[in-house]
Amino acid sequence: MKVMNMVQAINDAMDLMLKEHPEVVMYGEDAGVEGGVFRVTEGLQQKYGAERVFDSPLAESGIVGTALGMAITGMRPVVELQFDGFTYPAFNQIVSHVSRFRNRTRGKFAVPMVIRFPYGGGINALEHHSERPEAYYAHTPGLKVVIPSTPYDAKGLLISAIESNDPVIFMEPKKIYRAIKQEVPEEKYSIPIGKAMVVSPGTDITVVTYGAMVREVQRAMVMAKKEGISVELIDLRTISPIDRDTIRESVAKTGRILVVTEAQRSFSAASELMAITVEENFLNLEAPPTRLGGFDTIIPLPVGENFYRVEPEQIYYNIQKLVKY
Amino acid sequence: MKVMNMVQAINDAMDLMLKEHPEVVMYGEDAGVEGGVFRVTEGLQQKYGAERVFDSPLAESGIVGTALGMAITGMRPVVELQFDGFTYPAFNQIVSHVSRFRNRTRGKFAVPMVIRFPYGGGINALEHHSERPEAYYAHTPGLKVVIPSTPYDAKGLLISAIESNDPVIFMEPKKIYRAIKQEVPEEKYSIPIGKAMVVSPGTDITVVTYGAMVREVQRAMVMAKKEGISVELIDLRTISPIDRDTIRESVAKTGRILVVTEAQRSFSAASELMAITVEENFLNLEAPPTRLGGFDTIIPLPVGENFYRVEPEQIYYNIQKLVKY
Amino acid sequence: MFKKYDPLKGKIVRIIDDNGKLLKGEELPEIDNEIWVKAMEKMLFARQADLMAVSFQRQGRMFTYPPNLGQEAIATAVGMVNKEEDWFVPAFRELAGWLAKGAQLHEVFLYFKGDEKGSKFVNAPHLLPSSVPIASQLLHAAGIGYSLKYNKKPGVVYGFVGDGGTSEGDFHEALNFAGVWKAPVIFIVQNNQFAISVPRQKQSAAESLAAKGIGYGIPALHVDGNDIMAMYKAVKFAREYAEAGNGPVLIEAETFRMGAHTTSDDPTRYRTAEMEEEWSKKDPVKRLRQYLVSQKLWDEAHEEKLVEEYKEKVEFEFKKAEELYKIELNEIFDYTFEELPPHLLKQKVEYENYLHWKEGRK
Amino acid sequence: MFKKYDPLKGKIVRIIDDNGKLLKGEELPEIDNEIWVKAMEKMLFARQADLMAVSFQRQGRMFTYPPNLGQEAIATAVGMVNKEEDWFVPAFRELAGWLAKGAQLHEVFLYFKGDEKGSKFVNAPHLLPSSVPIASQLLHAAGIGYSLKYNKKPGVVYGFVGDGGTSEGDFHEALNFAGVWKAPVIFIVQNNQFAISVPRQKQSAAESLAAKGIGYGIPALHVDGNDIMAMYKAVKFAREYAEAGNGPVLIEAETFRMGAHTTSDDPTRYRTAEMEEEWSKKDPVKRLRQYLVSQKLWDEAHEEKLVEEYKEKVEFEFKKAEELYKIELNEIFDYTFEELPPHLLKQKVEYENYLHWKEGRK
Ligand SMILES: Cc1ncc(C[n+]2csc(CCOP(=O)(O)OP(=O)(O)O)c2C)c(N)n1
Ligand SMILES: Cc1ncc(C[n+]2csc(CCOP(=O)(O)OP(=O)(O)O)c2C)c(N)n1
Ligand SMILES: [Mg+2]
Ligand SMILES: [Mg+2]
Repeated sequence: MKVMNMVQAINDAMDLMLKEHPEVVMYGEDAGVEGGVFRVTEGLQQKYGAERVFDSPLAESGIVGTALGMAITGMRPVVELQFDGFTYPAFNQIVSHVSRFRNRTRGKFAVPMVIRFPYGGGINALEHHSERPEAYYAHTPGLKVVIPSTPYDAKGLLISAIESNDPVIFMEPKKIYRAIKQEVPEEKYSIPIGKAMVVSPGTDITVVTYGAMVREVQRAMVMAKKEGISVELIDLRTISPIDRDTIRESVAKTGRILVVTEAQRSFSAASELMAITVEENFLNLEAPPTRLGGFDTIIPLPVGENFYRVEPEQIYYNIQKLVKY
Repeated sequence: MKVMNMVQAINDAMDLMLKEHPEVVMYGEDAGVEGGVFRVTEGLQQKYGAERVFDSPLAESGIVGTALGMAITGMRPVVELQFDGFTYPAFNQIVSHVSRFRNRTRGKFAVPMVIRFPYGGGINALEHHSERPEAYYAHTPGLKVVIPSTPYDAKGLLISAIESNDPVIFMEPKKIYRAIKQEVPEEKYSIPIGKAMVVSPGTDITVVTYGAMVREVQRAMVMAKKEGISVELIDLRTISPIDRDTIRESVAKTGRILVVTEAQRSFSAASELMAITVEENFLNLEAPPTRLGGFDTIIPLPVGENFYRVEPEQIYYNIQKLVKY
Repeated sequence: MFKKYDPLKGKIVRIIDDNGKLLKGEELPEIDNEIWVKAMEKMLFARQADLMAVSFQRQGRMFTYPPNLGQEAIATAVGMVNKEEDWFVPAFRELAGWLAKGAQLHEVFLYFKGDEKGSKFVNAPHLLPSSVPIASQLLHAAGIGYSLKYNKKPGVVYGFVGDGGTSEGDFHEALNFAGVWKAPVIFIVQNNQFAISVPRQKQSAAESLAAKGIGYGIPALHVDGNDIMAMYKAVKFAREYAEAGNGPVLIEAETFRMGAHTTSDDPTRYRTAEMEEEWSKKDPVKRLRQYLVSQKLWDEAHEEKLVEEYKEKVEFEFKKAEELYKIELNEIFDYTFEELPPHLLKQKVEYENYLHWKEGRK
Repeated sequence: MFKKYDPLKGKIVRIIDDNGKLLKGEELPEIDNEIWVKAMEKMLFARQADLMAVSFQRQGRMFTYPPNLGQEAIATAVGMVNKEEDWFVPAFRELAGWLAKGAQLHEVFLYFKGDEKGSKFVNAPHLLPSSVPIASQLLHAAGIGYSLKYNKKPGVVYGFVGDGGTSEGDFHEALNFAGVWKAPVIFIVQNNQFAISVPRQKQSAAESLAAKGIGYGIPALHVDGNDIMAMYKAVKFAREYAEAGNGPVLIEAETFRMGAHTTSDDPTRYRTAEMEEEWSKKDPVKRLRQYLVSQKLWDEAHEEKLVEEYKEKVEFEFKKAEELYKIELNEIFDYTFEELPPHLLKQKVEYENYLHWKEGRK
């Protein structure tokens, strides 16, 4: 096995898929010659040619809408949008078409495509470069929404996404693009979409999170452990559809749940997780399901990100409060 | 007082605002000469001239983006998007600019504009004409989101929206555009944004809803009453920001809450209301907070709308289940 | 052809005049006259279906329907040029084209009655459904164009849009992508003078919509869309050009929607009777009829007989649509994803429980 | 001017050559030579600020910054033509223009250090902040144009975008709206040959970006953007044309980004040293310098002295930015709405409780 960071693991997944499936193509702004602004597609054009991996004009609706045309004619496009905040110009194509074409045509046309983009905050970026748009896409029927938290997961989930016959929104936590290194098999493997993972079992409280926040929760768990609190950590992996079973079983055991997200908290994935918990575990609950996320303010520029960002200590603060409840 | 339906009440509000504020202009596709496809702006161009009420090219991003330019230079544009499903091409302008310009410029530029559009299902329309996009906009910091349920409220809320110095997304439940008639004062009055209304007090269960579903809940309440169940009905009026106080007080009394929405249920306004309830009323709850909404499927065409639409009997079914819980 | 009819010089492709007579300096396309007879039949059939659709709607047997009346020559000409390998990407006002591509009329009726089965077009693998969000479909056309090129498949894509649709950002992005990719796409703007109530001049200050091509390096033709011969000539030329690998072509087809925008629209609110009358003189069916009559290939009695036949056929197809018009709960759930995920199963089961309870109360 | 320099005929507005010499058949703008000296000073200052910004970034004292190097003539020319009543709608690479419009350099630094205060431009009421979502700002420019017209106010709007930005749907919609409204907007495309790594030819198959104007009925000029005299002439003409009520103008300013796209970019990945060298011969500062020297209005010693002054000034402004660079929790909450709504107050209080707890643990 090779030690890889998330950028390398994603690149590796795409490399394998390009090799295995001639119907896979990849494009986006700067995705070809340059290999993407985060270098995630680096080397792929050189390896597979400019017909299969290429630069597109600067137009996100165009990127997604043309990919749909390819997908319904037997190809498997994997498109890159340059940042989370630049998925919005493509919103109409995603919500009105990508998610609906199968249903609209009663299964005549499937839409096997992946829309990948760097996700979330924490890199001291300009405005619109630190968005957390998962709730928009998770609220949209017909889309699967995936956010990996490790190189290993990123590779396995992306392979599943590319081989899925449904469209997948694949968000890559940019803060940990290169921050976590891990042994990753060089061969093909896949991780199922729609299944959460119990990262570490525990008994006092369930913490559900995903993406870059998994690591932050793990840091909080070190503090909790010192105080003798046993945390069960669930990495959601797939935001939609949510794996209700894993959450239910965990909360049935712990009686307490804290949801941690990077995103603003209202009308969010955190809201949904709280709703699911009361639906599934009403009688088990020993404390109110609680969410911890960004404020419902505009995401601040770097000078204010420290206030906005959920930090390990803050996660621990909420854990201990809930356990004491 | 005059008896008005919602179309007339909204028209009346706009008429008053055009008269009172020279900085108000109105435009949208077919909004001028024709008075809009639902005739909501009927007669206004004739009365105020084509500089103030006019047809725009067919481009929603264009409509919203230009309105922002007007709003930050002292005007108060009220734009019409033709249907709920055609707000998505404007998503980037709404989410990346309209909601953020005040914060981005630390208050130098305010964005006093209203984006109005017909909302929701129930009129046997083509695809994309029966969308329920409130969660997308409510999840977006910096926007206020309003959905009236009566002609009286529509007028008072729209006047508040037009006079607000913050951008307001104003969704008009098209199913009841002409279905409810009511006495409406001809003079100016306003209803505050951000306040819910207790439509009818009750003791056994709180039902929270908004828009066209208010009437459906009222129908269910007739069935409930027969069985001796006392329902407290709350019309949310403003989806964002949600009036937590009114909900908290009600659930503190009833111990039970059913949230009814037209929209698909996951990652939705219903999820948020459930989350709020556990945050505010955890210790009062006598039954699990419950939501009833559309399926998380693509919204069906008319042939399937009967299955998708939440009907009074179904609301009653949930009420009685919760009360028995 | 692009030189002879340069839209930037105000040139319009037109072959027969308003009375079906060959214009000076023009030539008839080199095809058998019999083909025009067939084209006439197709236009007449589409028109009959269209007129009856409006009346079915009036009878409350169908929901919103967008009449094609007056615009039939455009999609009919595309149908004539079309080859099986070509892809057809509709807006929503190209009935004759859908039929040429393999749509069954009852499917069309099903769609406008509000039944998803009507978008499946089971006999037409290369036909996309109507696209409601204006202009969004042109990007799909560009993508299909790339797909054909990438897979070295023969064929071209016909992407339709209205005059109003040229204002949308997606129109721009689609033409730009297709231009950069040199994708085999023929973009056809049905300029019927109005977008619902908004006249063409309020839509864009461009002198012609064909002029927009130059912004994408795409050659364009401005065509009299009510002259089926001109349309045929333009589309055929464009098809050859695109299939040969030269890239996309933009065609602005000048026409007029003689009916309402949809069955819920009232055109008297925004256009004059004079305008309608003026355009009725250019009716494409009338023009081809006059040509055929002058060639002794057509007569009134024949047409009357045909129309009677067509009425029956349309009636038959509509009945079929009415029979097929129904849905089971499953169908709402089965196509959101390839496989039903657990949360949707749960929602279905809960709903069935409710239905069961409801049944029990009766 | 639109006739003489018709972009559809391949004409480009250019007045001085790469060595600052007047071109045959061209005339210098009729303004005092002193004005070119001032322009030179402004370009030099902007360049100095820009170069130092890059080095501040390298020192880790600033985040991402998009260098203007090589493109200064464009925004400087706009600054020369600009009147107080005009509005300036930036993309993000027009430093000299922002300064001309009243931005203080420390505000610019604050912005690129990631502080919202840097977008307030307290002394520049008619200057908008940078717009990150490419091309979206052009719609704001069109709307401001309508606003000026509606309110019968004098002035025009300058809306900036890059070559890459012309591919976005919002570019299209903005030009189309402005065209229909005959709004007084001057759209300025800084065609610096690349959108990050993507060369102009991959962006559009159009022969020139100026050619796009015709699709909106907007007259266009294709200008040598490294020739400040040509830029001045074009913008001045456009301003008069637009202010007189004739509607918008599109200017394609041909230039070259001599630096990286931003401080996180590495241009060697996508362009050759030859290309860079070729363009360095056309450096706009060099060209104006050569002109001024030939007129005996400039010399090396003077420039050196100025640059020293500028360095100090920039250093001073940067220090000021560093001093101002901070934020209180309130500021995050106070500008989402005009008044703080209850749910945000609740979030703030909860957060303060956490901070308090955290403080207590230490
Ligand atoms: C994105 C979007 N906006 C608005 C509408 C509503 N709408 C339906 S048809 C139409 C006018 C279309 O005009 P045009 O493109 O000229 O086509 P025509 O109807 O004349 O064939 C409008 C505004 C829509 N379907 N999609
Ligand atoms: C909508 C959107 N998509 C992508 C980006 C990322 N991005 C920032 S600058 C840039 C290239 C812009 O190129 P161009 O318009 O030519 O301007 P230049 O940078 O050359 O001045 C891109 C793709 C963005 N900011 N906004
Ligand atoms: Mg039209
Ligand atoms: Mg550029």
